[in-house]
Amino acid sequence: MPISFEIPERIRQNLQMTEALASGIMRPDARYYDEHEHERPHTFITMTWPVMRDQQKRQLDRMTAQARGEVPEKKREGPGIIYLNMVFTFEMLSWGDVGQMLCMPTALLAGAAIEAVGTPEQKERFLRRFAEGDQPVWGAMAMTEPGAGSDTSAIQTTAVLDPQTNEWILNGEKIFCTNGKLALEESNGIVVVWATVDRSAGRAGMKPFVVEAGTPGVTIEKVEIKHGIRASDTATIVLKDARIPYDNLLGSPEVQRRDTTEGFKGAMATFDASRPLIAASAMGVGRAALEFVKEKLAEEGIEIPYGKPRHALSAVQRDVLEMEAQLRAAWLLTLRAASMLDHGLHNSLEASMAKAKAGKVVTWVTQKAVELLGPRGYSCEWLVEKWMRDAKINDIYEGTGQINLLIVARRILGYSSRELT
Amino acid sequence: MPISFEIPERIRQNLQMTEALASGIMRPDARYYDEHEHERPHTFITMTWPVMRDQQKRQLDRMTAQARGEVPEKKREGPGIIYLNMVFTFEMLSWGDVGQMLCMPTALLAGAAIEAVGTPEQKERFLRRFAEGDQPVWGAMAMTEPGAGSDTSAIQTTAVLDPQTNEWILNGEKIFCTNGKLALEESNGIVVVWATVDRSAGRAGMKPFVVEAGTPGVTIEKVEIKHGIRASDTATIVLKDARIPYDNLLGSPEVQRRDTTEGFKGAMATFDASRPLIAASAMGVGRAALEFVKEKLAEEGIEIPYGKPRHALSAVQRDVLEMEAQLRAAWLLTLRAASMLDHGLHNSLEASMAKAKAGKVVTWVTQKAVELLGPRGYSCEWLVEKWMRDAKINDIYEGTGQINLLIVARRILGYSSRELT
Amino acid sequence: MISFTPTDEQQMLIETVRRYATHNVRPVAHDADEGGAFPADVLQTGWELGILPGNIPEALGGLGETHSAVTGVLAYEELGYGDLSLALHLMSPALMAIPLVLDGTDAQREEFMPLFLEETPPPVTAALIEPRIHFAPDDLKTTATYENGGYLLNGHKVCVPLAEGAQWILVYAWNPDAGQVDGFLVRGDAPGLTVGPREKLMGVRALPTYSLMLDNVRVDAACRLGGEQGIDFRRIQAHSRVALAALGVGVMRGALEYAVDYAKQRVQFGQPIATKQAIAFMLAECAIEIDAARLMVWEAAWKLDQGQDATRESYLAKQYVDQAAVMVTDSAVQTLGGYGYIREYPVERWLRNARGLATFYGLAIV
Amino acid sequence: MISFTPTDEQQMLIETVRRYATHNVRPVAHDADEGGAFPADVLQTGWELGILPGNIPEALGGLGETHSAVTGVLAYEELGYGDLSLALHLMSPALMAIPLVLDGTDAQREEFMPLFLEETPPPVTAALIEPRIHFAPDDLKTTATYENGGYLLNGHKVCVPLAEGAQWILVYAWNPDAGQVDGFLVRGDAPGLTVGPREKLMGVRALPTYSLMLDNVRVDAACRLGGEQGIDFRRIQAHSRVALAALGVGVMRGALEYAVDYAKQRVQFGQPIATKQAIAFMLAECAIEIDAARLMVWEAAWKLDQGQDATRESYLAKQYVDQAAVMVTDSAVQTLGGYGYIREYPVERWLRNARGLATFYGLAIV
Repeated sequence: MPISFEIPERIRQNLQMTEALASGIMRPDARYYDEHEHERPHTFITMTWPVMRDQQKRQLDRMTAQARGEVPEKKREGPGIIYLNMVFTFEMLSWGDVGQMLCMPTALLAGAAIEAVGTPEQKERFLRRFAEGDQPVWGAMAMTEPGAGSDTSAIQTTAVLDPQTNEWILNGEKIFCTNGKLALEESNGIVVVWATVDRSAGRAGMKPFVVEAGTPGVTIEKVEIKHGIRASDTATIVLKDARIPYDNLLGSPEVQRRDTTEGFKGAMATFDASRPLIAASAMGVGRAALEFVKEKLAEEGIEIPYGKPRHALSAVQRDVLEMEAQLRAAWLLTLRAASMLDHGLHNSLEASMAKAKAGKVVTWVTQKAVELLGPRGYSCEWLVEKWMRDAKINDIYEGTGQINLLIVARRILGYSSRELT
Repeated sequence: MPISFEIPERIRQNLQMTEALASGIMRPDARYYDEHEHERPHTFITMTWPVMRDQQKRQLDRMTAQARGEVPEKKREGPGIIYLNMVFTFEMLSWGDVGQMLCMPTALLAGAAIEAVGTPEQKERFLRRFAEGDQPVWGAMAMTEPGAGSDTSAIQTTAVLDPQTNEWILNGEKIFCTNGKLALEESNGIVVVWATVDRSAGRAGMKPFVVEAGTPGVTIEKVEIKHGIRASDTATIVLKDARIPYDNLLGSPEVQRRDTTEGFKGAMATFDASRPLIAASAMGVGRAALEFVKEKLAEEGIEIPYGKPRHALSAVQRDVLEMEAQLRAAWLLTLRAASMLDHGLHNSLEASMAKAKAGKVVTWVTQKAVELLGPRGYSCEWLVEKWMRDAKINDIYEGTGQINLLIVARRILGYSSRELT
Repeated sequence: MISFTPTDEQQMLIETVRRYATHNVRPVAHDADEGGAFPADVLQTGWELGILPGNIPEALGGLGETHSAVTGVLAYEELGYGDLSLALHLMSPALMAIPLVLDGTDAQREEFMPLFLEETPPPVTAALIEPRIHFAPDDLKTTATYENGGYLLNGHKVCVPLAEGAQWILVYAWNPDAGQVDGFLVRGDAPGLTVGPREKLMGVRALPTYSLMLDNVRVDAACRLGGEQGIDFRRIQAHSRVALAALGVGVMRGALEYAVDYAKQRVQFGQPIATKQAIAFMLAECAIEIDAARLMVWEAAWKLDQGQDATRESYLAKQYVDQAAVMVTDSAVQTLGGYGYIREYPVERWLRNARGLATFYGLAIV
Repeated sequence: MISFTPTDEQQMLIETVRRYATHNVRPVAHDADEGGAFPADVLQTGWELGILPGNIPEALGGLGETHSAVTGVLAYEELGYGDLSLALHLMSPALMAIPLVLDGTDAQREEFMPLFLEETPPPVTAALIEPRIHFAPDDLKTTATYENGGYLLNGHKVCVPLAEGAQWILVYAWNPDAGQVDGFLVRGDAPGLTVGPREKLMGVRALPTYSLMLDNVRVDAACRLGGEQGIDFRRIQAHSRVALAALGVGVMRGALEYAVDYAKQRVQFGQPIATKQAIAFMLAECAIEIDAARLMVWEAAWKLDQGQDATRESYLAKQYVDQAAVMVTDSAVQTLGGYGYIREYPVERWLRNARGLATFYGLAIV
C-alpha cells in the first residue's frame, strides 16, 4: 500500500460512536471523578461493558475456533486495522477523560499477556468471564514492586510449587497496579502477577501467573492518591501465601520451562503493543487541551494563522502553533507504531519513540495550556488544570521517558542492554 | 561585604579603554579576519602588546619580589578584583571580536600553569619574555591529543629522561592548541606540553613541560580551518625526539615527584580559573548578537517592553526577552565564579556551572539571532552569522557542555569521578 | 563592589526561617494541601519570626533599620522552600504593609502600621488579579471613579488570599482621573463588596483564596494609597515580582534537594539511579537554573534597594523563575517516576504550585 | 488506508538518489563548500537521474504518470542527505517547472516544458526572497503594475540561486490589480534587470546565489504565470514548504548517522562515548525528531497529492523541521566535540546549512 494518511472508513465510523461517548458522558463527569477520588465512573462502565464484552466474546470465540483448527478463511486482503483502531479509540476516549478511560472493563494487559503466551485452555478459562454476563469484569497486570520499577528484572515476588497440592504459593508485594482493585475486589476479574520461580535464574526465572478474584491470601492493601487520573484505580496488592492452581502459570510448556526467558520476552512484547496505546492516550489529553485553548482564544478574537512567518506571530499564536506541531509529530509516530503492529512488524523502536515523544509532548502542551489561560487556566473551574495533571502520567507509566529513550538509544546505536545501561 | 552588584570603579575605568579598542579596532576588522583565515590581526596585536607586556611585567616583578622575600606590604582591604576585572575584560573584547581576542599576546594558560606550579627560577626564565621587548610573545597550553579529548588522563605523549645529557626527550602529537603556532613559530614563545613520564602511573605520571620556540624536533604540522573564531590559531604540534633541559619540567620538587598528582591537579585547577573567562567570552559574543538584534528591530519600530505579561508580547519580543534573560543568568553565574576566585574560594562547581550555562546560552542566543534577522541575518553582510559560528566553540573548548555538566552533577550529588562516569 | 555574601544579620535570618521551614512547615505541608489550610499554630509561629516587622523601618513604626528587598528575598526563598501556600498565607499582610512603606502617606502609615506589629497576623490582604485569560496587571478592568470627594470601586477580582474575614483589603483599580493604577484601602465589610466562595485551584491549595465582587463600593479619598499622588505601581510591581521569584527559587531548591536525595537512594539495575547520566545531568541542569535564578532575584532586589528602576531586572527574574520552576519541579517528578505521581510524595505538589507562579501577580511583595 | 510504505517504484527512486548522494555528492561536498561550487559533472550526473522530468506528467510533456509531491519528498530527502547546496542547485529548474505544472496555461506549458526534458539542466530559476529582516512571502514589496498590456516589475530580490546567466527567472511580485501575489516569467537579459554580485552566506556556500534589482522591467501579459487567473500562490508555497522540509529531513538524517558512527568509534575514558547516556540520549532524541519530521512531511505531501489544502500541514512540517534541523545538527557538532568545530569534518557545515532552513522561502519546490 502506498504512503497514505487516509483514516479507514471503519475506524471513522467507530470514532463517531466513541466521540459521542467521550463528549456526552465522559467530559461532563470528568471533574466529578477528579474530585471524588476512588469513586467509580458508573455510567461510563455501564455503557462500555456490553460493547467491550461482545467485542471480547468475538475475539475469544475466534481464538477458540482457531485453536480447534476451525480457522475461518482469511478473506481480508492486506493487513488488519486492529491496533490502528485501538489507538484512535484510546485517543478519543482520553480526549473525553483519561481517568474514566482507564476504568474501561476489559482484560487489557492481562488479556494481552494471556493471548500472547496462554494455552487454549487458559484462554478459555481466564478470558471467558470478559465475554459474558451483566457484570463488568477487569483484568490487570502486576509487575512493579517497591524495589523493581524500571528494572523489571529485579522483582522479588516468589512463586513456590507445593508438590503435595500441585499449587503455586505466591508471596510478595505489587504496586502501581492499574485496575488491581477493580479486578480483584470489585469484579470477578484476574491479575497477571509476575513472580520468580528461581531468583538465581534472573529473567529466566520470571513467570506470569494468573491470580483470580477471591483467592485467599491476596489483598488490596492500598489504593494510591494521585496527582491526576484520579478516577483510575492504582492498587497495591499483597500476596501472602496465596495459593493458585498449577495451571495458572501462564503459557505453553515452552514458557513454563525454568531456563527460558520466553515468558519474560512475552511480557516485554506486550509493551510494544501497550506503548502506542499509552502514546495515543496522551495524544487525546493533549488534543483536549489544545482545542480548549484555541476555543478560549477565539472567544477573545485570537485566531491561529497558518502560513505566517514566525516573526509575524504573537507569542501566544506561536505557542499554540508549536503545541499543534508537537502533537502532530507525536501522533504520527503513534500511528506508525500501531500500523506496524497491524502489519506484523517488530515495532519496539517505533513504539518507544512514540511513547517517549508523546509523554514529553503532552506534559509540555498541557503545562503550556495552563499558562496560556492565565488565572482561569490555573483554576479548577475549567478542566485544563486537570489535563495537565492527567497528562503527566504518560511520561511515567509503561516505561518512563528515560527508559523509552534508553530503548531508542540502544536500537539506533546497535547496543545491547548490557552495552548501554 | 553585603550582596551587591556594583561594578568597582577601577573596572569601570578599564572597561572604557577596552570598549574603545573593541569597537574602534576589533569590530571593524572582524569580518576581514573571518574571511582571511590564518592572517594575524596585526593592529590588535600591536595595540595590545605594550599593555599586556607592562601588565605582565608588573606581575612578574611582584612575583619575583615575593620570592625574594621582599613582599610588598598588603595595603588593600578585602579581596582583590583581578579575576572580576578579567571577566569584564574578556567579555568586552569578545564583544569586539572573539577571534582577535584569542590572539592577544599573553602567556595565558601557560602563564597560569607556570604561576601555579613553577619555581621562582622557572617563572623568571619562562615569563620574562612576556614582560619586555617590542615584539609580542605568546604562550600556549598543549593538552589535547587525538585520543585524549575530554579524557585528559589518556595522553600518550611521552617524556623520557636521557641521563647522559640530563634532557627530556618528548615524543607525541598535540592538537587543538590555541596559539600554538603564534607561540612556537611566530614569536619567541613557550608552550606547556603535558606528557607522561610513566604511562603505568596514570595521572601521577602526567607532568607539564615547557617547550620553547626554536626547539629542534618541534613542528607545527597543521593549523585547523574552523567553523568560527577563524582569526584564532589552532595548531597541531608534533614532537619528535624533541630535547628540552631537565629544568623545563615545570614545578617544585613536589610536582616533579613520580608518584604525585600535584602537577595534574595544578592543570585541572587552571580550568577553575579559565572556565569563567571562557564563559565571559561567550557572554561578550552573546551580548553583541543581542544588541545588534535589538538595534535592527528598533529600526523597524519594534521595541522590547519590560513588564508586559507574556501573552501581550509578539513572538519576536518574547524571543528577545528570553535571550536577554538567559544571557543575564549566565553572566551572573560567571561573575560569581570569578568573584569566588578573587575571594580565594574553591569555585570548581561554580566555574563549571558558569561555563556549561554560558556555552549553551550563547549557542542558542546567536542561533536565534540569525533566525530573527531573516535573510539578512543569514548573509555575511552582517556579523551576526559570524557570531553564531564564533559562539559555538564556547560549548566545546575548556570542557564541552557535557563535561562541565558532569562536573556539576558530581558535585551536587557528592559523587567522585569513579562513582559518576 | 560585586559581592554575593549576605551580611551576618541576613545569614541569621536565613537560618531562622530555614529552621522554621524545615521543622514546622514541611512536616505538615502535605496535610495542609489535602485539607486546604495550615494549622493556626504553624502560621502563628511563622508570624512570630518577625519577618515583616523586621523589614519595616523603625522610622515608619517597624522594627528594622531600613526596608530591604534583598533581606526580604533571602527570607522569602526559605519560606518558599518550606511551602508556597504557607509563604503566601504568612506574608499576605505584607501585601498591604509594603505598599504602605513604599507609597503610604504619613497619615496612612500612622493609622495602619501598628497593625503589623501586633502579636497575631492582621487580617489584611490585597486584590489585584482579575478573571481573564489575558489578565495583565497594568490593564485593570476594575475602576475607581472619583465622585463627591470619594471613589466608587467597581470590578471583579480573583485569587484574593484570605479575603474571607479580612478587615482591610488593598484593592488595585484603574483610576481614570489620574490616568494610572491606584490602590484603595477598602474595609472587608464595605457595602457593595462581596466575597465569593472559596476558590479551587490546581495548586497552593492550602492557601484560602476568594473572588471579590465590587459593586459601587464607596471609599473616602483618604483611602487612596499615597493620597493625592497615588502609588508608583511600576515600583510596587517590581517589588512583587522579586518576591514571587524568590519564593519560586525556594520551591525549586526544595524540589532539587529532594530529587537528589531520592536519586542517590533509589537503586535500579543494581545502582543508585543518580549514577545514570540521564538523571544526573537533569539534576545538574536544575542546579544551574536554580543558582542562576537566585542571582537574578538578588540583582533585582539590590537594584530596588538602591532606589533604581528595577522593572527590567525584576521582570526578567520573574520570567526566568516562572519557567525554571516548572522545569525543575517537573524534573523532580520525573526523577521519582511512579512515586513522583503519588500525592504522598511532595514533588507533585511542588509541580502544581510551581505552575502557578506564571499566573500569580501581586500575591506576594517584598 | 494509513500506510507508511513507499511504492516499489518510489523505493527504486529512493535508492537511486541515495546512491548518487552517497557516492557522487558527499565525497566532494566539503571542497564544494570551500570552493563555492559543485563540479559540473556531479550536477550533470544528478540531472540525469531524471528526478524532475520523472515528476512531470506525460500529459504535460514530462516522463511521469502524475505529478506527486510524495514521490518528490522521498527523492528530496535523499538529496538533502547528500548536500543541501547541491540539492538546491540541482533542483532549481523545478522552481520554474513545478509552478508551470501547477498553474501554467497550456501555452506556457507548451513553450517552456521542453526545457526540462533536455539533457542538460536548463538555466532557469525563481526569485522570491527580499532583503528585509522581516521578509514574509505573502507580503512582497516587489510590484507588478499592469500597464499597456504588460507588466512593469520593480523591486529587489535576494537569495536567487543561479541568477547569473539564467535564461528565465520566475519573479514573484505583488500584483495590485489582481490583489494577489503572481509569478512572472522574466528573461535573464531583460532591460532593467540587474543581477548583483554573488552573495556570501553563512551556509549553502556551494550554491551560487545573487541579488536581483528590477527597475521597470517590462514583461508581456502572457508572461504572467497562469494567464488571467494568475497563480494559486498559497498552494505553490505549500509545495515549496514541503520541499524544503524534506531537504531538511535529509540533512538531519545525514548528521545523525555521522554522529552515531563517530560516537561508537570515539573512545574516551576507556569506552566509546556512545555508551554515555548524555550522548546516547541526545542521539536518541535526534532520531525521534527526524522520524517525526519525516512523517509530517509525508502527510503534508500526501495532502497535496490528494488535491487538498495543505497549508496547515506544510506549514507545521516546515516549522518543525526548521527547529529540529538546528537541534540535530548542533547535537552532531556537540557529539564530535572539538572535531565538530573543524571544517574538515562535515557536521559544522550541516549546522550552517541547517540554520538557513528557517530563512529559506521558495528556494525549492516539489
